[in-house]
Amino acid sequence: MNGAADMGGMHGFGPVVPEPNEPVFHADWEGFSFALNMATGVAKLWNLDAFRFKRESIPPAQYLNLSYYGLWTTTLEQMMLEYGVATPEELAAGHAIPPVKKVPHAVTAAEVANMVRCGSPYDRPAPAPALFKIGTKVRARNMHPKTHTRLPRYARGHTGEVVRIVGCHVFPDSNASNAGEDPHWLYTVRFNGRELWGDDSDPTVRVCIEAWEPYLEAV
Amino acid sequence: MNGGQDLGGTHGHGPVEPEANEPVFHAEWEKRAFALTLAMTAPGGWNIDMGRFARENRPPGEYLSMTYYQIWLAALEHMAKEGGLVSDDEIEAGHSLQPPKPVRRILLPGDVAKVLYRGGPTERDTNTKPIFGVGDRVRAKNINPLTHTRLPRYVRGHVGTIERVIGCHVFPDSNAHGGGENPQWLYTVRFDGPELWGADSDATIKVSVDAWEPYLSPAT
Amino acid sequence: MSGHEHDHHDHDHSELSETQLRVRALESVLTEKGYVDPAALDLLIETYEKKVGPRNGARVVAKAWVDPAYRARLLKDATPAIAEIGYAGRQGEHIVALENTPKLHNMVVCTLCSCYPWPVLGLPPVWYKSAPYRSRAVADPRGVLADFGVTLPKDTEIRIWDSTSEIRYLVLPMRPAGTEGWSEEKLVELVTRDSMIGTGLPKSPKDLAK
Amino acid sequence: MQLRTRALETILIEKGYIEPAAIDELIETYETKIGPRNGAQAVAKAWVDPKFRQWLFEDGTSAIGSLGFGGRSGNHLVALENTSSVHNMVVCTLCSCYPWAVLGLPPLWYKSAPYRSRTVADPRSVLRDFGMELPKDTEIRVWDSTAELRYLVVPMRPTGTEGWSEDKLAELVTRDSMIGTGQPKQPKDLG
Repeated sequence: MNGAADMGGMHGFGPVVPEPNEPVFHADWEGFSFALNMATGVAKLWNLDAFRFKRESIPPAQYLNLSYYGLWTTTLEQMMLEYGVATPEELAAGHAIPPVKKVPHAVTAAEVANMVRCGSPYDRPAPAPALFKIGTKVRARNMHPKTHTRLPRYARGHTGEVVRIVGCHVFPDSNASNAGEDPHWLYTVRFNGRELWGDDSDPTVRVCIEAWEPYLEAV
Repeated sequence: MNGGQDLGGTHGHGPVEPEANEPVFHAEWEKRAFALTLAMTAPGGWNIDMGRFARENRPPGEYLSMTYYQIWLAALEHMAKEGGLVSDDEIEAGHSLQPPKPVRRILLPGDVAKVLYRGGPTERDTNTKPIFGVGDRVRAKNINPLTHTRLPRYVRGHVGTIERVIGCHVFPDSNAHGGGENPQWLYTVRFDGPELWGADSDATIKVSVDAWEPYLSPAT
Repeated sequence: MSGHEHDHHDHDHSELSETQLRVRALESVLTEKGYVDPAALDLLIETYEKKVGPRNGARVVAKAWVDPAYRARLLKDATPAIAEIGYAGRQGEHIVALENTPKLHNMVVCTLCSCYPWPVLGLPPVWYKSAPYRSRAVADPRGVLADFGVTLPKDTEIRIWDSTSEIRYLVLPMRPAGTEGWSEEKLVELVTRDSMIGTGLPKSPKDLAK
Repeated sequence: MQLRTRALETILIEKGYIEPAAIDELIETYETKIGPRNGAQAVAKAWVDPKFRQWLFEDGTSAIGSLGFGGRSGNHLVALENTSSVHNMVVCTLCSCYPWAVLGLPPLWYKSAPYRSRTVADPRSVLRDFGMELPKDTEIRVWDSTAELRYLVVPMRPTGTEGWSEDKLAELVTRDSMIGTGQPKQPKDLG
């Protein structure tokens, strides 16, 4: 979707302001927001792409005014409602409302350690050979789905070159809508800055994105 | 600028919600903000393009969470301060603290009807000829200026057809930034929906935008 | 939550009163300095609140429905044709009239701000200036029309006019059936504001009877 | 937001989806165990050990794995080599993808709208926000990590560090130098 999350090339946000000696979390609740999202991820209540889609679906005016972990907490609330993990009454009360049906197995500290160590790989066996080779000139498709996609708007319609074949991976556009993993080949594609931003832009800039095969067409 | 104002084709803003029997203004202050903005054009000496840039030139999150006349007011304050007509401490105090700056003219009640009727035509005489004619295929240039432009992001890089040669008009990209009126030929360009939004989009849609000649190149 | 974020709904009230105070302060400063004349402000407000509004456009449309020569002049060069009836000026210096036909429906938006033909329609409604309308009209006009309860035949061509520059557009809707022999005055009653923006259709004789 | 987050935690625990100890473990892991020291070790090793360096650029994931780092947000790690003519910078325009395994959690500025919007279009101005100016003809490669790969920039080894131990070199490697928004410290910076 062309939501507020798709920020590449937007103007007006001001300077980048690095914070000296920045703490990992700026408040206790940020740490909890982070950990709750990780733990619910391990519990496989939903997939990561669906979570991302929910997060970027927050109306732009709200998205742009929420802090980073404010976004996470807001998204988690909405996911819990959508997936039936909690009711609006429970969110309002701040407690589970009886009768509480306990799930058989909670995420444990040991599983957390394992998740941190192993991650959750998204590579899958390839259903077909890769269409493009390193060096192939490709154009990012002009597409504007209202659903989740990882093809940034600024790259669409522009021509670049395949510089790496990453492998065959779960396709977020499909997975985010719970329409299956539908794995596709994933490539790194390099664009010249001027191709993306016009003749007045810095000629020394190159931008690399990762693009699944359905995002690309041969030139 | 690719700011919060350039909304064409962005998602997630929700449904359009028409208000039944909507009043012209929703609060007393909106009326005042509106009238002040119009009345200050004369003493302020700024033009419409400067005004538009003053409105759009703010963080997108701020732009999108302000109401319409809040944005007008913020832009008016900004321009009045930039022009040295008012200062922060005066707005804070709610009163004039320093003597006024001499201005060329102000809007008098007797002139309101006349000024509104005259408007602000932007067409200018020229001895140049338009490069493009009706039916020509043109590509909207891929430009991404940090300054004011009237070429929406969603048409950039796309090919359309000239459907009208409008005339030679003040060029906002210059006029907004003290670059003078720099008049340029203005065209209406029509784009097919699928050209703008991809093969999956509604094929019955055509979108027309008005584009100044510097925004366009011949499509080959 | 960190300091820079806020929840609109909670703050709407205080923000508005804060804005109210700021406007008052600015008006006082500008008046005291002699940059603005309060009587001129009142006149400006009265003009757009009471005098200029969609009735103007409705008269233009009704005249075009009954007078073929006027219709031709309007479609050829709308600015002088509209001035004939006495409407002109600010935000209407260059007006183009767009003719709806059974095969073609026109819709007007300004994706970059709020350009709108003031002399014929007055000031735009809030929805016209809102992010939902400005973002979706160019890409998903049928979805927007659905928000207004309007469904067009699938094969109707929809032309969106993104009025981001100097031209202001006035949609000339189709004359409703069953209005043969009606006076211009009576036809005016059928012409809604939204039908001249393209987000609605004119009323039908049946609607008037209600 | 604090109350809302606390409410979610309570509900999830009461329903048995998570154990409180797991939450504490997660927070502790990312607050104290995983951070840019991991990446700095890898970079320092690449500076002194040509074989490791080659391995790191050929297969970043395995090379990093050999140091004991890997897993979440580091399953497909690509190391990017800065040279005197090419400077690499990493961003995620769509959200906040970041190589957690080697750098920990991203700083606020990395997740902020200014960084996400400007880095792909005008990286030099972003570098200026960090007080950094590159030669005009240096090629800047921006890597928008919106999918599966996570990138680690391997900065150039500072001069005047000949014969230094890996541990001492690691002190020079700043987090920002591994994102591309900074340079490593110089020997004189260490005092």
